[in-house]
Amino acid sequence: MKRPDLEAKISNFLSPLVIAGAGGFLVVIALLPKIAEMIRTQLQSALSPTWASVVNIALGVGATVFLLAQLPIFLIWFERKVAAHVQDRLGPMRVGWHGVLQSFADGIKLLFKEDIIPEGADRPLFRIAPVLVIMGAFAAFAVVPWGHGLIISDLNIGLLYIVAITSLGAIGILMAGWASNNKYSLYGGMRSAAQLVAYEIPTALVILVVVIQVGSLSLQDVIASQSDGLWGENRWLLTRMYGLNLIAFVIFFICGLAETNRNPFDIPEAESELVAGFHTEYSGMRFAFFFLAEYGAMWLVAGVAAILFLGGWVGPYFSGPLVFFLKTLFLVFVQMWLRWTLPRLRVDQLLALCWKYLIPITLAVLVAVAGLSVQAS
Amino acid sequence: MKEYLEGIWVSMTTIAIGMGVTLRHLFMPSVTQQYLADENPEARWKSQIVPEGLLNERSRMRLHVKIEDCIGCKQCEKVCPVDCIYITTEKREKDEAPIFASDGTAIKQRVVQFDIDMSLCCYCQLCVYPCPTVCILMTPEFEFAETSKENFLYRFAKEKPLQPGEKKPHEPVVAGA
Amino acid sequence: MGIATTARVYKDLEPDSAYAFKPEDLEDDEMILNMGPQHPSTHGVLRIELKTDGEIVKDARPHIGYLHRNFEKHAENIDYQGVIPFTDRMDYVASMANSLTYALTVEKLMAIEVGERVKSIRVLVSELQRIASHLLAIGTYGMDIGAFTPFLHCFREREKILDLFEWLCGARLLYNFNWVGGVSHDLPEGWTDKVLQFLSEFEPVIDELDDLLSLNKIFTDRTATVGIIPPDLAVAYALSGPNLRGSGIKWDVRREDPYCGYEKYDFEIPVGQGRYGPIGSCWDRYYVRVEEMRQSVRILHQALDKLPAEGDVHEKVPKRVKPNPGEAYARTETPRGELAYFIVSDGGLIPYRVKGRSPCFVSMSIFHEIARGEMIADIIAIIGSLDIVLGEIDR
Amino acid sequence: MSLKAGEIQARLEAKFPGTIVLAQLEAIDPFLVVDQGALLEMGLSLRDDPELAFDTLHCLSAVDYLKEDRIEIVYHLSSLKHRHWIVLKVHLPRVDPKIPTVEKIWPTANWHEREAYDLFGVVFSGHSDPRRIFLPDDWAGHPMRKDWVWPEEWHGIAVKPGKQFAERASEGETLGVGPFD
Repeated sequence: MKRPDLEAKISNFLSPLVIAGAGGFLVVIALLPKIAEMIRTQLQSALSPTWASVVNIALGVGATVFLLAQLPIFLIWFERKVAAHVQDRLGPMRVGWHGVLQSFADGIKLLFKEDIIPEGADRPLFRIAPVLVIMGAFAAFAVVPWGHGLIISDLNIGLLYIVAITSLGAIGILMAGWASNNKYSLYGGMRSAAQLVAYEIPTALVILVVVIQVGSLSLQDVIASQSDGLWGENRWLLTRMYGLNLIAFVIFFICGLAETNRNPFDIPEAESELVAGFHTEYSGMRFAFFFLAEYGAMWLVAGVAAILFLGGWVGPYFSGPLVFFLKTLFLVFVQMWLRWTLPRLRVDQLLALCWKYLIPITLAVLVAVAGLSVQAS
Repeated sequence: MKEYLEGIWVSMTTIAIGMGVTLRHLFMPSVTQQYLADENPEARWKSQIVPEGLLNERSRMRLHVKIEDCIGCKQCEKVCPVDCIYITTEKREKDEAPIFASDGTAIKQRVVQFDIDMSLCCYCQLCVYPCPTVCILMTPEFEFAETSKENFLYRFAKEKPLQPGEKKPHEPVVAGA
Repeated sequence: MGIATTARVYKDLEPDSAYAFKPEDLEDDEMILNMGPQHPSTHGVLRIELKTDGEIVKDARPHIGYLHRNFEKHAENIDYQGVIPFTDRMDYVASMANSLTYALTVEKLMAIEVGERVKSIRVLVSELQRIASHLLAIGTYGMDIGAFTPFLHCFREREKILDLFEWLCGARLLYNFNWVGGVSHDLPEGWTDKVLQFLSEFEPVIDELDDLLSLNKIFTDRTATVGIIPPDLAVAYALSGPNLRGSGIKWDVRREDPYCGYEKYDFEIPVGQGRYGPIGSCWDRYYVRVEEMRQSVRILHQALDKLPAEGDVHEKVPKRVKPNPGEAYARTETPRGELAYFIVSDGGLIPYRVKGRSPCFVSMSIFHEIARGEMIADIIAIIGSLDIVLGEIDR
Repeated sequence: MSLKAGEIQARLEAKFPGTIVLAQLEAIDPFLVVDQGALLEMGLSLRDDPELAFDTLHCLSAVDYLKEDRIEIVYHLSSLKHRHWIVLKVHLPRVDPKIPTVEKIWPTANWHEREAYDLFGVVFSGHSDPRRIFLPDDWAGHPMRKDWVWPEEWHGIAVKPGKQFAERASEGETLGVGPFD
């Protein structure tokens, strides 16, 4: 059989599978509360309470990791399609129906690529760095609620945990930059460190704005305080406080972009200046790790923004994981939309934006919100 | 303070305008023409602006030589700026049957070597103009990738040099007939 | 620091004096950063040595010649007509302008005056080429700054011009179209209508480009305060084209030393205004290009109106290009500045000496002056704003 | 206001008597051949004289005349202010050509002079960066000289073009494809 024919056959066979899988995925997400409830009752009847909760958490972790491993595959394809159509192109079209298999093909290619460690690199650090980066991005999902009771661990300091654990990624990036023995990588690492240190502050302050209004650091409590949907006493935080929350949301979104190193804040990898920044020297699976981490972090930032300001899994007409999924997907789309619209900031402008604009404005919003909250109570 | 607020305002508005542009383009039809999306070879010559079927009218791609028409004048070899044409001729014997190119020019030289090294060709079409019998021309054929560089040496000559003692047949041959 | 010492492993391959900066000359906290020859935004194989202190560039040294093929030596070994394909390959994104300059120089040497139709056709193609080249410059500049989308929007439009050229002469990039004494092909039927169609489609795109990139706050912040070339420095370094006009000097060869009948066209010469910062910044140079595209559209409209209906484009093409002994120097306004050829003839069939005065070569020689003290990200912005093509620098 | 070449020559002649060796005012581009000893002062005066104001060195080229046994350095000067032109030429011997640099007068000469050094071997005394510009530093000879010969190799890299496929084929090697129909 000729090779093109074989390829066509494979892709014709696989693309319906993938599309059906995606559809099934959405159905599973929509039915997730029911499924989880079913599993929980089954476990409780079959096992002792301790084992039941252990198995329950293990299943939750497994499901989340599975989700996080699949999401980037979809998001990469989605981003490429968004980028292409913004630019009047078609994007990937070859592998499968409208290129749905493209990410799989890329993944397979990356798997088989040679794993190169440059001469003179700090080998242990070089190996640890991608793991740290991906860990920082994925561990935060432990406290992200998908629905009522659909959370791996409802920590009472969930927001603090997220702020803390995502910082791990920056250490990974700094490590990667240093260990590569490449000047461009070093610059990328240094820029990333400066960026992270700066943008942690407005992020934390904006989260404080929410915490003041909600009175809790637990993400489920944050959602509970927005349980009325679009209208009503406990409506989404975005529309409350005379627009102050809107400013807070925008700032959180900007900081989120900065923390995920997305354009216009992608200076650590700035492909036109630093070649590829901190991951210049990475190849194969290690490079894929950085890629996965980036899309994981995008999803995380969008998800947390949806939880804090858009009511998480609480929707105007119906609630559940699907609502959360769609909200997050929309915010991720906005991230992509921004990326394919805007030029990149310079490193000093990036810091100036943070120190001169975001922090003062956030502080002002924080004070105003605090005052209004005191008045209300 | 005014500058400060103005800066924020300008950034917000210009970013919003830019996002408007990109959003509009998101829903505009794309202009990509997929390579070989259509198995019809004519479809490869689609253009956003040039009417269909006209784009390849004057295309300068692969060189081709109608060797039957070549009179061995070596003008193309002389004019080639990158010396990618190599021609060797020998005089046809007086007693050989006269042959003619398709435009009636008598062929007095036997072209025993007409090599074009397409890996050197710079596609300037300068060789095409001086040819008196219009036998060297550029075709719109653009897919001629090879796995070995040596295969870019196109050897057009059909006749072999006359060996000592060899005689060519006396049949009159008219090219293109 | 480990990085500084391992930088030069291939010591025996590179002679010492090729390095402008030596590691042992560095002060504390300084580092040599080699940008290029393989770098995403050095627009080819340009290598720049940067002496950096953190993000600040203390000194910069461009190293050119990676694409050197000694076009001038080639030219001394082929006939006059055969040089034209080589001139096409100098500035390979504006070939029409290059071969036009060469053809004009030889025509000056041989005292050939071409017909009106040929002149109009040459104006048409060189203005279309200017738009195409500026689209490339603007698009890649956006990409250097980090905006990817304008790049492809520009390329979408550029593709139309290349299609028109392909229809006209069969090649998309290296045309061999302007000959000594004429042009290779007459305009195909319907070509002018399609140029008009392109112009009507293209004009809104420039405004859209303004919205998407030129006036964006991030973009202006990135470019309007860096890479300042004061007018006197620009003149001292003999800059030309948009780089000179970006510094506020109203100088355009099409106006000052007209060729191809440019004196008959009504157009403005855009200069840098310093709208967002000092005059002569990267943004000014960039925006001069955007404005020039608008002016090119104007010229094209006029050229289409004036195009004589009849005329043999091969009328004045000499049978043998064999100028009398002598020398000629002619310059034109190419998209990148003033390109000039200096041709010495000894009366033979091949030129005795051909020297190309390439605008990019001159633009690049000012680089170290304006790069000093800027940041690494600005280096990219400056290189992009000079709009260099390495094929022309290295020749 | 712009001046004709003759007027420029007259001005220079008055200021630097006897330094203009030859004036060709009827050529396509009128040029003056000047003595290289007076080049620097003449350049300064050309640039700074408000009537002349040649603020731009448009091009600097070298031409190797093998038969006449000389190298010419050609300066194409133009003035943005007065919009006039002049071509200066300096004759140098082919052996060991030396000329003072005009880099201090027109900074743009820096790279042009490096190019002339690289390709012609003309030494510009006083140049701030007298390195080759295109070719590797240890390249043999100056290739734009008319009597330059190809070196065989450079650091083990063959420099001379080898035999082309067609030449090999005509020598009897089986290469290439064809004949075509």
